Amino acid sequence: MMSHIDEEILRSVTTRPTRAYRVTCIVLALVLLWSFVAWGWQIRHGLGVTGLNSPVFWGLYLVNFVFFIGISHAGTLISSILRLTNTWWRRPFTRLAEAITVFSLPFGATSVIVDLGRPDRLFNVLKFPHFTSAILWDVVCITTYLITSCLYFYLALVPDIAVCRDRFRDTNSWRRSFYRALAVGWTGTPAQHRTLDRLMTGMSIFLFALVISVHTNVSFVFGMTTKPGWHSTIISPFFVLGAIYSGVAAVIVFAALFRRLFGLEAYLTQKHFNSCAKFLLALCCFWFYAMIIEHLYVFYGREEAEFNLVYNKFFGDYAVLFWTMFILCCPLPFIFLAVPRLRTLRNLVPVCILINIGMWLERYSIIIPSGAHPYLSWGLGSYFPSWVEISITLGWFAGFTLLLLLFVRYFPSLTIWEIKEELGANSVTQSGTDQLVGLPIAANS
Amino acid sequence: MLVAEWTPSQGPVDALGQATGWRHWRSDIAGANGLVSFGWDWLQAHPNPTEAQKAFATLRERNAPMLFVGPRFNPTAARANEWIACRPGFEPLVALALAHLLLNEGRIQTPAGLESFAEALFGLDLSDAERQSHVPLRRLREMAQIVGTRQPFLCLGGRDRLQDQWAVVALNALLGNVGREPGGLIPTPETGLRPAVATESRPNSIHAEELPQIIGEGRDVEAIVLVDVNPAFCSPAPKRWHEALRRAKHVVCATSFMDETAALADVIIPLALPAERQDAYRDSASGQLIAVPADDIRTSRLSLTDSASQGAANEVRLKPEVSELFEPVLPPPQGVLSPATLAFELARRLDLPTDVFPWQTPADVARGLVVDQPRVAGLQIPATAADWIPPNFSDGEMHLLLETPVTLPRGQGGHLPQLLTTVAPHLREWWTTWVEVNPETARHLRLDDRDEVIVESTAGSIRARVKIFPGVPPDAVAMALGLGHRVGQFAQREGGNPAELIEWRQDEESRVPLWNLQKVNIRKA
Amino acid sequence: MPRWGMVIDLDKCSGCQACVVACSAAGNVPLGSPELAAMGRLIRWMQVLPQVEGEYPHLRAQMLPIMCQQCDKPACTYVCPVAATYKTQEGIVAQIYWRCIGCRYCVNACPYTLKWFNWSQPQWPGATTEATNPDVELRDKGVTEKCCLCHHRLQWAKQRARAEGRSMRPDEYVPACVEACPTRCIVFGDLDDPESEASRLARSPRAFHLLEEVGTKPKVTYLKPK
Amino acid sequence: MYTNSTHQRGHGDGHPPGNSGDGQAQPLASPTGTKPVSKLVIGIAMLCVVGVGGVIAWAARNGDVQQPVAYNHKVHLDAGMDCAACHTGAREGTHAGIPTTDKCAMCHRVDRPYPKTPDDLARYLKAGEEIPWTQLHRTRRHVFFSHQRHVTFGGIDCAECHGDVKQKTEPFTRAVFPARQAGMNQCVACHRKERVTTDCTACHR
Repeated sequence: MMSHIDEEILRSVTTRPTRAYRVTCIVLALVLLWSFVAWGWQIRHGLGVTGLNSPVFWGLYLVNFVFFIGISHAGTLISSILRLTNTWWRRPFTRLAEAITVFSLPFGATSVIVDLGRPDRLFNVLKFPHFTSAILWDVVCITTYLITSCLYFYLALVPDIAVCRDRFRDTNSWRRSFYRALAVGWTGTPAQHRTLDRLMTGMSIFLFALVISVHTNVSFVFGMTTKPGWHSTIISPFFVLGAIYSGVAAVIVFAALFRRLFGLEAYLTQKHFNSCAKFLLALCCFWFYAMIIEHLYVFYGREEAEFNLVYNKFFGDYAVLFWTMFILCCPLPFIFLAVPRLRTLRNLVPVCILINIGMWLERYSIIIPSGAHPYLSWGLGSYFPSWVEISITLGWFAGFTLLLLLFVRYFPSLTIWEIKEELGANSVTQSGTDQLVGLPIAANS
Repeated sequence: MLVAEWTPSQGPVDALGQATGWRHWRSDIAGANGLVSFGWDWLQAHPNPTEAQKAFATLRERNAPMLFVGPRFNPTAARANEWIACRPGFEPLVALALAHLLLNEGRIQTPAGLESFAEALFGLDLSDAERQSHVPLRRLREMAQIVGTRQPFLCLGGRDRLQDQWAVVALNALLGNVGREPGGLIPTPETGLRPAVATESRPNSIHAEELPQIIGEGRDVEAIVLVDVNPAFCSPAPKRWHEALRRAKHVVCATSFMDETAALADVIIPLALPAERQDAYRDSASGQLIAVPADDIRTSRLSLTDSASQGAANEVRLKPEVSELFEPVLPPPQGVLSPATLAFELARRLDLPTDVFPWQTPADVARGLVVDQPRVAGLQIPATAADWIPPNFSDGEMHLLLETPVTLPRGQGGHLPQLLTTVAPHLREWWTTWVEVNPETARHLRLDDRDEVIVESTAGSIRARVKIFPGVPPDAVAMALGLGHRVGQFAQREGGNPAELIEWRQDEESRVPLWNLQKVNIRKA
Repeated sequence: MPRWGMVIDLDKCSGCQACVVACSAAGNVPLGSPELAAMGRLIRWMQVLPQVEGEYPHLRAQMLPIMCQQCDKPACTYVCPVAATYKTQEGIVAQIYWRCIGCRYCVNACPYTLKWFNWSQPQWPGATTEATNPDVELRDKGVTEKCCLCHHRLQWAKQRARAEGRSMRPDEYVPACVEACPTRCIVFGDLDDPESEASRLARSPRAFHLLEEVGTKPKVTYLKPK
Repeated sequence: MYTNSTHQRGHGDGHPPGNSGDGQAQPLASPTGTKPVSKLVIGIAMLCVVGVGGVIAWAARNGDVQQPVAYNHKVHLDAGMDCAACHTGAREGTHAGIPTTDKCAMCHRVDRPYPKTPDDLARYLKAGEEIPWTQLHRTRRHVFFSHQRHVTFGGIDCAECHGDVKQKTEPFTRAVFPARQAGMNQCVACHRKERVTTDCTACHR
């Protein structure tokens, strides 16, 4: 029985990719390539080719930075925290979640480098570090985060690579030695499993702390300035929350995608999605709560600069942006997530996509309006991204998706050994985990 | 023999000159205890800007009130303690009304020699003046209250029509400012580029703006030497000059950058910055140089490259027949030659009578400077000064109020980017020609900030960008003189030259060109 | 150790902009162009900011000369990841253009928005470079720049004094804007010396700072118009 | 760029990693012949070689220069001349300066046997032209270096930065001109040692 699980899950790896898949990959690769051209153009002519100006000093690049780092958190969160709490429905999601983390982080990090006026002097950050600067903390945090999550990702991958290795044992394709090398001689002995478990648990704890700190740091980049709209205490928890929110949504989208692509219905069941959706619902409510708090304070504070900014967001130049963002992030998802009848997989995917668009817009409406409305300003105060910024943004998203697609082509998209666990000890864990996660799951939903 | 003077606002005949017989005089702003300007944007248009700003500071230290009467909220009005808005062109009427009030309320006694004028002044109907000038009588009384209680209270006025000048001179005379030191109108020595006045010694002196006419009348001019002036750009209907300069035998142009006039010259001598003109650094009280023009290689290079970039050689462009004539006096590649010496030298070589040249020659300096004695006792203010006739404006819907930015004196300085960004201190308007429109008018014409518009007058039409500014009256638009060059690496911009909107009119008495009587229409481009 | 600062008397400022031009020349501030101005990318370390209120014919205006406020607690220096901007012992908030990586964090942190960024390579056409001040670097594209209180003049003053074997007199160091101001409405000096004119004026009841509430403790003090 | 080039050579030695990568790829090659991957690795390795070579060539490009006149410092200094006699700015100026031809002409006369005038110099003296010396080193434009501060105020001997000029018989070349090697680290080290200001604005403009 177990071996046929391998077969089914490995289908994406073993079968020749469809034409559609190959075309998509090529298109994405071209978009990514084009964005590199755009970046080259920017390096040659300076940031003048962007729409940035004084006082809107930060634009799309920073938005992407926050967004990508944001969705990277879902991965770690689902796979580490839910692993710690041993939530049963996490299992089919963990692999994708970790993959999203690992593949979105590089794009988040590079967004900042793209934003630099002098990328050639990037290493000054290491040569002359200045420890009071939140950017430096970011560099430290994000690198740590990248390394750890890569390691974590790999560890969880080892047993499955072993499966692939065994699968390709008798072919003489390059894959054989490739998997052999990566499987580091995993044979699945209980001893090995114990070591793996111990390692994973240890790292989970560490990563849990890291997730919080990383996005808190990202928020510091804004919060540590005196700018109206940025300089607030709630910005950090709000960022973390938003990050997880958008991340989980992203996981659902890709999970559904691959479920469809590689016919994994048996393992990614409605039930799993349902529970995940409920989790998302909770996050949605938290997000709404933070949202209200943030603006309520400003309204009662009546601090001039802050108030003008918020007024501008609500009724001024940014009203359309802001309210679109708000609707996409809260009321709309809430309806589809809260009403059981609407909480179907067909609805879930578009909703999650909309949530991610909304969250991207949220980053935008945090960064740009504040930039345009400083305490004192003698500049333009308006901003529209140039073709360079837009191409690079598209390229980064394309690159991220491309990496994911390539990944599932060579590695199992679900954590086989965990699936087996689940199937093995399904009935036992369920009732147990329910309390842990605190999300009541209708037995027959 | 011709004596040509270039000062856009001043003519060979001026009221105070006639009243006192002084050739040269100045208003001692710094010495005054209070100041009222009738339409003269003295903070910007003063021949010696540095001196003006210094005077401003001293007045402020002394808490001396500064009043400004004029239609537009210009920098002077903005920095004044009181801005009395009035109808364009009616400032002199306000001056007369003020004089009337001062006498009426017995704040001042009529000095000797002004009786007839005072008599005539009482004929002035205040309510009529109020109606015409749009200045409420209440404001006038407040002014009188301020003016009457301080001594000396200096009155400044633009050098427009002679009768306009008379109004201000008369008021000054009533307040006993004529010849009063400090804080009055004081005769000054004849220095470098001070305007010449028709006198016994110089009977038939003319205003430089008349040259094109004279040349047009077939009178042949040996040489025109233009030092740091740009008439082909910065004079009413500048096109007149293009023809004139073509006709003259030799045109020598000492300029700080390749401007419109230089483009028509046979010889171009690069100068340093306009700020280094001799008179700009001359203390007008003593006539002594405060600072010798800096021979700053870097700045002169800056101006040179501009001309160079326009295809002219750094040194000169020469007609073959005059080349050997001028060769020896050419400045060293990076040196700066004093305009006076240069012009004088050229005159000698062309064996022209040297007193053709309005500016002092080295000889004059050696001789020392002559000051005429003030003739205050015999001060004569004719009764006619009291009956002021409103000016007749050209046709058009809106008054055109010209600003003379301190950074672009006489249309110069347009070649320095830093100056181009500081043209309108009260607007933060930059680089290209703009036209200030009252918000109300803009709403009515459906104009928005930075809209491209066409401003047209009887003389011509130019393009400009709209700047909505509450400081101009609804029935007027304001423009800055000195923008809209057609040549010059930095100066050349789209947007026209407001001088082209001014038709060539001259006050037959004072012979000054009338800059401020132009009306224009404005429409979306 | 002196603490350099200045006092600007708004009552005496005539808005003539001499300081702006002097600053541009002394600091090699990029010339700019109408295109850049339209894009909101014009760099002027020193500006005279007009504040016009009211409707015709009842208007009020004030000229506010603004440049880097030279804060004692600068918001910009804390956030720089490479310490390219920092406060010298004499209180000058300096910027080392060669080290700046162009992250624009300091520019965002400055509550006065008085730091400037070179979006594209500054243009010095023809021999205009020869008209630049040899004591100040010509910035490249992609770095932040700001008013550094003409610190090169301080260096020269010190060197001159040293060459003559004496200690520097405070009046030997004068930034370009102060030197150029014809109305003398900008007074420059050592704020720690209670006798200096600057510190005396800074104690006047008319004194105030921009955005006092932000707590950056600027060393540029303004005097309210009388 | 001399330091640079050595640095690059370091890379050159370090380029075998390209090959080792190749080595790693070996097992991939199956009996049926080289697999695309190994081809790829070989390709990359070759690219590395070419790249490193290019960089070295570029670094070596601005190596040494041929001065128009073979100036001999030793002779002049042994004759008891002082550095500042020719480099007039060394004590009072920002730049030490290079002497003009008429400085040479003060002693060297084409028509006199002593002091002996080498032909290359004689040519310029006859023509009355300046000697087109090639500048070996220019301080980076963001650095303000004043000879006066160091020589007069700091009392630093020329040799400290310019090496033992007394022994130089040929003109300096880029390779051996000591001041070229000085980087900010040396500056700061010395400033620390001598307890003089290390404030950035003191040297950076």
